[in-house]
Amino acid sequence: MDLNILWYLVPSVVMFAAGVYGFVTRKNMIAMLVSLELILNSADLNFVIFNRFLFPDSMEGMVFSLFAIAIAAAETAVAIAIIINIYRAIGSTDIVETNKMKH
Amino acid sequence: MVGNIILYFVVALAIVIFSIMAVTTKKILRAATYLLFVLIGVAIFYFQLGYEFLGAIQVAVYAGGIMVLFVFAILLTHKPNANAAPLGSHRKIAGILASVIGGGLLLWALFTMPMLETSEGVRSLSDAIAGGPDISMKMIGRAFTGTEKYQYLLPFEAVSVLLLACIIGGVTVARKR
Amino acid sequence: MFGNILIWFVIIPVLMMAGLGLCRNSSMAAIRTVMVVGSTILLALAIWLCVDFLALRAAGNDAEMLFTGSWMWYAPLNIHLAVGVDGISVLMLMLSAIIVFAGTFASWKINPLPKNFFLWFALLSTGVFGFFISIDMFTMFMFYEVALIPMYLLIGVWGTGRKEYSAMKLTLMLMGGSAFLMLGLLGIYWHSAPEGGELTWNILEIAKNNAVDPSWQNLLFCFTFVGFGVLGAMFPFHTWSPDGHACAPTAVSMLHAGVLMKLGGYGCFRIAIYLLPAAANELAWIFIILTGISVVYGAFSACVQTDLKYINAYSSVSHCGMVLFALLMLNTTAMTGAILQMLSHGLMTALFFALIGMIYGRTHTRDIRQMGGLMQIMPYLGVCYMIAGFASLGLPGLSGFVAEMTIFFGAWEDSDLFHRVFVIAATCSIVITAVYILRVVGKLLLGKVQDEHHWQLTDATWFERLSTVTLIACIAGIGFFPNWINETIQHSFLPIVQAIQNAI
Amino acid sequence: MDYSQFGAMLPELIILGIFLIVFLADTFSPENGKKFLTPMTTVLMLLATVAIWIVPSCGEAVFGGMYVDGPACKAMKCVLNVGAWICMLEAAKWVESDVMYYRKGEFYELILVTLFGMYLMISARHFLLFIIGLESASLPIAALVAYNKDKYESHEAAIKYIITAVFSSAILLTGLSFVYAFSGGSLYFSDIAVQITSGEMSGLLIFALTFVLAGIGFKLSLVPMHLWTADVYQGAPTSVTAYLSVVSKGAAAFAFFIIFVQVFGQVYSAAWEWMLYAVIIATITVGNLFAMRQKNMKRFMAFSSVSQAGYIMLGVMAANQLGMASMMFYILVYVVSNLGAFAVIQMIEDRTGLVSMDDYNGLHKTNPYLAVAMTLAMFSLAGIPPFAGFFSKILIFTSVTSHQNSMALYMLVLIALINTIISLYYYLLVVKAMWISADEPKIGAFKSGKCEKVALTVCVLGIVFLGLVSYVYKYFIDSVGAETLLALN
Amino acid sequence: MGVTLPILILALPFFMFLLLGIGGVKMSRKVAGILGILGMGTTMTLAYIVAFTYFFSGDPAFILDGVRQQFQVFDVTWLAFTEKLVVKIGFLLDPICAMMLVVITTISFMVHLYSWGYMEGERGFQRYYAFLSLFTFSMLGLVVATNIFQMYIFWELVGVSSFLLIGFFYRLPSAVSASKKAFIVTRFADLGFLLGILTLTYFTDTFNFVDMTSNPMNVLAETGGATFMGASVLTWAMVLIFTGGMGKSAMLPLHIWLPDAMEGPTPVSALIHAATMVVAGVYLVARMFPVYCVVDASMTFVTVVGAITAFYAAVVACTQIDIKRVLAFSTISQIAFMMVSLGVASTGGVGDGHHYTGLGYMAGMFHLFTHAMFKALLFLGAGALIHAVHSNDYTKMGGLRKYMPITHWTFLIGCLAIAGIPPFSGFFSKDEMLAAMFNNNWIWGAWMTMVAGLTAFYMFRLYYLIFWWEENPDYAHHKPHDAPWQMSVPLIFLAAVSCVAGFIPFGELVTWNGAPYHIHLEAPVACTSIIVALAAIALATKMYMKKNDLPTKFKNALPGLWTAAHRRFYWDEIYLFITHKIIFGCISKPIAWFDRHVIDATMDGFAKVTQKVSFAIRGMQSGNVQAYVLWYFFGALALAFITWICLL
Repeated sequence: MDLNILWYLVPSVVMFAAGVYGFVTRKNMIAMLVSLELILNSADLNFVIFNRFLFPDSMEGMVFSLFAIAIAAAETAVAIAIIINIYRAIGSTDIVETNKMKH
Repeated sequence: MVGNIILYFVVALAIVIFSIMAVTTKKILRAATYLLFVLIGVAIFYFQLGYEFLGAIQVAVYAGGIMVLFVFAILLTHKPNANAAPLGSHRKIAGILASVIGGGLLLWALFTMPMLETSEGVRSLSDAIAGGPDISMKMIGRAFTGTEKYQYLLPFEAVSVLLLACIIGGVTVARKR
Repeated sequence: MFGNILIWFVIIPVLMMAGLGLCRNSSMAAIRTVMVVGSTILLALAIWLCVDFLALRAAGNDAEMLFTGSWMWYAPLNIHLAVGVDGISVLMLMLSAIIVFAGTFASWKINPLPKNFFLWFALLSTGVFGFFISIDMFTMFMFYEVALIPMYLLIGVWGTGRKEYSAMKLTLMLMGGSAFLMLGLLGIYWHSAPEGGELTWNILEIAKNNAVDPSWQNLLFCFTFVGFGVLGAMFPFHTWSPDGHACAPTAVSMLHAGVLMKLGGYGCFRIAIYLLPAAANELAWIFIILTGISVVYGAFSACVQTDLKYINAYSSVSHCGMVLFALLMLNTTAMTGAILQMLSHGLMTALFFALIGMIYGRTHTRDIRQMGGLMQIMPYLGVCYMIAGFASLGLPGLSGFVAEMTIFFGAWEDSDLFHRVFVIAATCSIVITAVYILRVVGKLLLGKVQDEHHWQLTDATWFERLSTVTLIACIAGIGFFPNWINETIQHSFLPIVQAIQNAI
Repeated sequence: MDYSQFGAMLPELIILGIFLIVFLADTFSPENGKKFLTPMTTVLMLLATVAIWIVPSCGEAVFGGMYVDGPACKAMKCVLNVGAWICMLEAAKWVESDVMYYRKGEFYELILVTLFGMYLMISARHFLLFIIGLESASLPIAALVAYNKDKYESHEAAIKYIITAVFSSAILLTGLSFVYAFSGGSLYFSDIAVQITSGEMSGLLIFALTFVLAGIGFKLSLVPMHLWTADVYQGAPTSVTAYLSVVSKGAAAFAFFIIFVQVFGQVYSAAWEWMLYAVIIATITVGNLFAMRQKNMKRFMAFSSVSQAGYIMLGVMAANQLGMASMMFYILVYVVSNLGAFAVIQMIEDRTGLVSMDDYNGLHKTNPYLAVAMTLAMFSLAGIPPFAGFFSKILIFTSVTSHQNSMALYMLVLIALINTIISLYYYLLVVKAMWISADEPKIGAFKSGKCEKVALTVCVLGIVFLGLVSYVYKYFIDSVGAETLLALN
Repeated sequence: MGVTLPILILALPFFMFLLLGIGGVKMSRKVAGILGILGMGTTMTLAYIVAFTYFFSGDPAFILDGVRQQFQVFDVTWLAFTEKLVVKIGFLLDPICAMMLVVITTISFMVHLYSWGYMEGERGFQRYYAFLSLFTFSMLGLVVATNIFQMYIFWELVGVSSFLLIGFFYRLPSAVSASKKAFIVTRFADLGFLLGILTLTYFTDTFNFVDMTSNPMNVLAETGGATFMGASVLTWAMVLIFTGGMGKSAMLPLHIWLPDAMEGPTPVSALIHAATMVVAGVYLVARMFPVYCVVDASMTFVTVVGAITAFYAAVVACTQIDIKRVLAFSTISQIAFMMVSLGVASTGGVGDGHHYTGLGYMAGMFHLFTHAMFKALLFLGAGALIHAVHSNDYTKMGGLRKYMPITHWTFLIGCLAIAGIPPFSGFFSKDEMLAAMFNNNWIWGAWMTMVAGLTAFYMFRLYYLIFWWEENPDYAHHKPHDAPWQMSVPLIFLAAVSCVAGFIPFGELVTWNGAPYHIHLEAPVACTSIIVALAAIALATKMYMKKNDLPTKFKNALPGLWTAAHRRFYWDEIYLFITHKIIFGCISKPIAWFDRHVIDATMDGFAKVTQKVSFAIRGMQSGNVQAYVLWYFFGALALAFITWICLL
């Protein structure tokens, strides 16, 4: 028994699934962002896993992950700025508060 | 070898458990903390897979940078032990369905992926690490400053513009006037 | 390009629009001047074209289309601005010019926004003229749609009654038809070069190569025929017609019933039948059933209507059904009759609607139960109405008779029972037509004056007289001397009938 | 280390240059001396458009094949640049308003950065560069959406936008990670195109494509990834909405085409053809069905743009040179038509704060020119000749039907065509409100500003002449010709 | 003969129509009247010249070896349906045409003249003359037709002229409805005519009469023995064509319009509904006679229809109160007489040398001629009466012989002529007809003799009720007097003609094949008919000469029959039922309803369903961004699923 690609993919998928669950069920916007990080990490991990197991002689996946981390940081920053902004405006970071526009 | 396996199980278990806890806990600060554990777990995986630089970045940027951002945000917008309760059961069921179906399908897809038919696809971690060169900082440095194929100067510059834009955007949004 | 006479049929309305654009909104005189000058030039141009065309034909020029010209437009798709006319197009242009001319006078006192009204009116004419001069499917379709859309505003803004509903319904249904049509045209284009030649939108070239893959013809035929059939008020896609006509202002009803509905019939043979002859032979029966129903159904429906415009709208359904019906007989005589019927129906319906507009403008009602004995009050309009009525019910000496007879004799050439049954049904419509026309005439014009207030009404003014006299002269002209038109049309149908024959 | 390769990125450099000029000028000019910003930026943008158009592209892949700026890319960028320019013109009045006064520099900067991101999306031939472009094009927009600080809707719109955007980028990254598994170790488009062939289909590839489609489809507001659209369009400042609806969408469409046709073209019929059928039909239909009920003009335009996205996608369905060129043409026409409509909406909203369709009743009495412009825009969007929208629609249908033996594609076009009837219905509702409704007009007569006039004039000219002048389409066809072949080989 | 005169004969009335129709508004009545009369007079003169030239010039074009020829003066193309089926407008001169020219122009002229007096003071006097000219033009065009389609064209035109003239008093609702009825019923009949033409010419490939009638066996051959529902196609065609004739000539069951048509001015009734237009059906059968001859069944049909109609109309005429209606039914009956005469003429086949072949034809034409004269006379007389007492009912008359001597005497002559009393013209023609019938089959002879008796009875009933019986007390207030000269002159002229027309050697002039036919009185037939007629007159004298209660008793003895006859055997009610209840009620209304509530509702339904769906799916846009994400995610999964399904 040795560790192969599937071993690593399973936690990644679990992170993805948990992230999706959290993203759609958490009321708090920041909690949603937390869930989002799980999904992003799952994707990053996938890149790395595939890089290592399938294409070990190149490092495209790893580089991609690196950039993805930077992008994730940027996303988070902007999102948090907006959340803070909303908090200032309506005094809440509850996602259900923001459903005035519909239909 | 065995150490690797044991490490894998520990980390994988931690990732799974803390992922789930991060999205189910009622306290938002806790959720952030669990997320931190997951991120560290992932970083350990990176180390295990032989991407030390990436692991380090993961710890530095994520665990160091993003988590701090989260904590600040949480503290700015909540009392520390504010409630982060999920929604009513409808949404919960929908969420569970989404995650289970989505995760299940993805697992199915991954377990049936065609690469598993090839010898490369099923090689072990040690073979895989042995199959590729050691990723040295020099290689990474060259890759980030080169303009040839498999070199990433352009994305590197581009992402700087992105970050600058996000700074401007974030500032514009967040500042009062 | 500008040396081609046909192009000017499009340029002049565009210039009219430009001229109107320069007019001030309040300056009725300027607006009228532009319209009258423009429409007169168009009429003169049409007459000139007609004379020139006949002269060329007489000189032995037997080309399928004359005055052809072709200018590359969208080169990658081989789209040309291709123009050319055969006898039928010439007559259609003539018809359009006449009705535009008459329509201008019929809307002499249009209110409100006269400038905008005439702008859209001119755009509508652009589309109509452009359609008839085109021999490129793309430009043809473009002009077709150009002609359709101004209807919405013309009815919506200047109409009466449930105008918003009717305008919307009319526009949407016609656009629905053109949706099918467009797909049909695209299909024809992409199948126009089966052996790897150059794809073309040019009708003549497609027809010459007899190109369209037979396995696709049936589908495309259905698309194109239904597409044009909607505009031709084919059962069961005719319901836009009564509402639309009822609510439209006078000139728009005239132009719409008079010319626009002809676009449907024209397209049916020029594209659906000509380019897809095998399918036409094979599928004609389906549409014969539908159009046969149209003919009788429209006539019966007209019998019990009480609104003048509804009567004429249903009558149009019947008559236009006859056009399509005749086209589907796929022989020269009947198809010639169809064109004659188009001309005849165009003129006489335009006359009808003009008169109804004039009557409505005076009495402010179109309900025949509220009117009566108008012949005593406005004899001129009454007589014109009767003439229109007689033309509609096929009185010899007026155009309707010529058209219907040609259709019947042509349709009778197919001797199987199916055709016979439907032809007999169609001929029955002439009796029903008489019933509803006389019903209207009896209630509206004859008998006692229903409403005492009507005694104060006046007879037609000079511009109304000009408008009606033009139309009546044409109706009688065709009725008296049909043969030159008939020969012109028959000659134009030769290649089309040849294509049909070859495809059997 | 051939840094001269940056010279090949002329359009990006130009935009970055403008960005820098604006940035510096904004930062170092005194607070009350920023009047020159708007004229400067708009003039620079116009010059940039001309420059991008005139200067020939090198057409070669640089950075090891990571970046290409061929004629087609150049044409696309021109289209986007024109769109952005018109957006800026339309925004000029709003930017000068009190709320905006201290933030107008940032407004232009953010717009320029997103434009830069879109250029990268189009020119990227490597997924990394592409994703960076995508994020540059979408994240700053979130900030722009949140610009109207004193309006609650703006906040709500911003959070909805950013939440959906980050989720979709996460999904896109996941999808790309799966693509990577198939890529043979390289994320260069040309390498992937060779690796992914129709030989064998697997669940993972399907997921990869689905997630990539979903990720990009979010920017295009394809159904079911479209739900943010209406709320965001409604809540965002109108200029931003306009920008989102045309430029952002246009860039995404181009990127979509490049990725799906040039990268995954080999598995067209095997993997994503049916997916796209479903998406296109759903997009057109759902967009239409929602649009027909809307009363808020911006929301209305949002759903209309959802539906339009479906038509744009038909170009991808065609998946050939015609499709690409038709799509480009469609987007250009869509740019002028939609921006024409938004110009009117924005002007009215600026002056009166009214955005409901009912408020437009009788507009022709007080503002006839605006009513005419709006009518033309609506006709063009509905595809009525002789306006440009007709040509763009028919050309895109032509491109789809070029697969002349595919009955399925013909039926797809039929569905699209039938949907045009619904769309005609709701576009006519606007026309009806302006021209037919007998109500007393709520909107008083007002004068429009210079920039707005220019914008509206450009849009109207575009609406009227783009279709009639076949040169534009020919230009697109020619520019696509070479590149499509290049990439697919 | 040049073409000038024939063309003028047609063109002049048409020109008068245009002149009076368009310019009439600007003319005074007098000018219009004089113009009309002058125009008609000229036309009459021209027609006389043409007819006399034809009959008596001896030109070989007209008569060759003693056989009168058919001569196409001109024949110009009007409309070419196909290469062979070409509609031409021409002028065919042959015996019946020449005779009709004389009849039409004479009566028309008389009516023009008469109307000057009769219509004086009516509104639309100019219009009236215009319509008369139009009618004359149409009728002339009909009789000179060289081909069946030309005939059809003018057939329609006379129909519309008739419509216009019946509805001349268009302010009266009854006139309007009568004119509508006339037009629609004849139009319906014309549908048959049209179908007949279609069927016939489909085989013959020509419209031309001469082509068809000169070789009728060819026509039969060209149909190739095609049959439809048991009868040969040619039979169908000829019966359908005859349908047109039934409509115009008011044969059962298409007769109902004619009595109502009496709403028109009386001179119009004289011209159109007595003398000329209504005999168009007879003329049509005569025109196509050789072709009818080759299909016995169609001839039998003509005979049967004629016989039934003759009897029916005669019976109804006995019970009518309105004097014009009596005359109308009398007209129907007399035309039916001609039909029967034509119908029996052929039996025995063509060319087998049967003696009587052709007699019926000649007699029918002869009767057409004489009938035109005396029936016009009677109508004009009736007009004079109406003019005098301002009523159509004989109940308002009685004892008028003292007040209106000219009318009385001329009317009496007319009655005697129609009753078949020698030496008045009716006797001669009727005698020939009866002879033809007896020779064909004694049943027809007996039957028609009985009808002749009825004719004599009701005519004298009318005569006595008007001129004898009992004076109307109203005369005290309003003394009736004879008509002015414009009206009297035509009466006297026509009376004179009725007296002498019988002596015209008609057989020398008009026969079916142009060869002269020598008339000789059939003594037994003549005696029988005279006896029957005299007996009927005697009975009428007994019942109606002096006021007595015999009529009432008679009426009470047979109440059902009398009422039924008085109500014209309920034909009008049947028609009303068919038109209003069935066509309007059961077809038109449901169709109109169907159109609005099914077809249109379906179209609206599409819109409504779209609206409904639009409303129903609005929950998708719930406003909650997490729901959006869920849609997003499930949508992506669904897309993957769709692809997977499609790839399976």
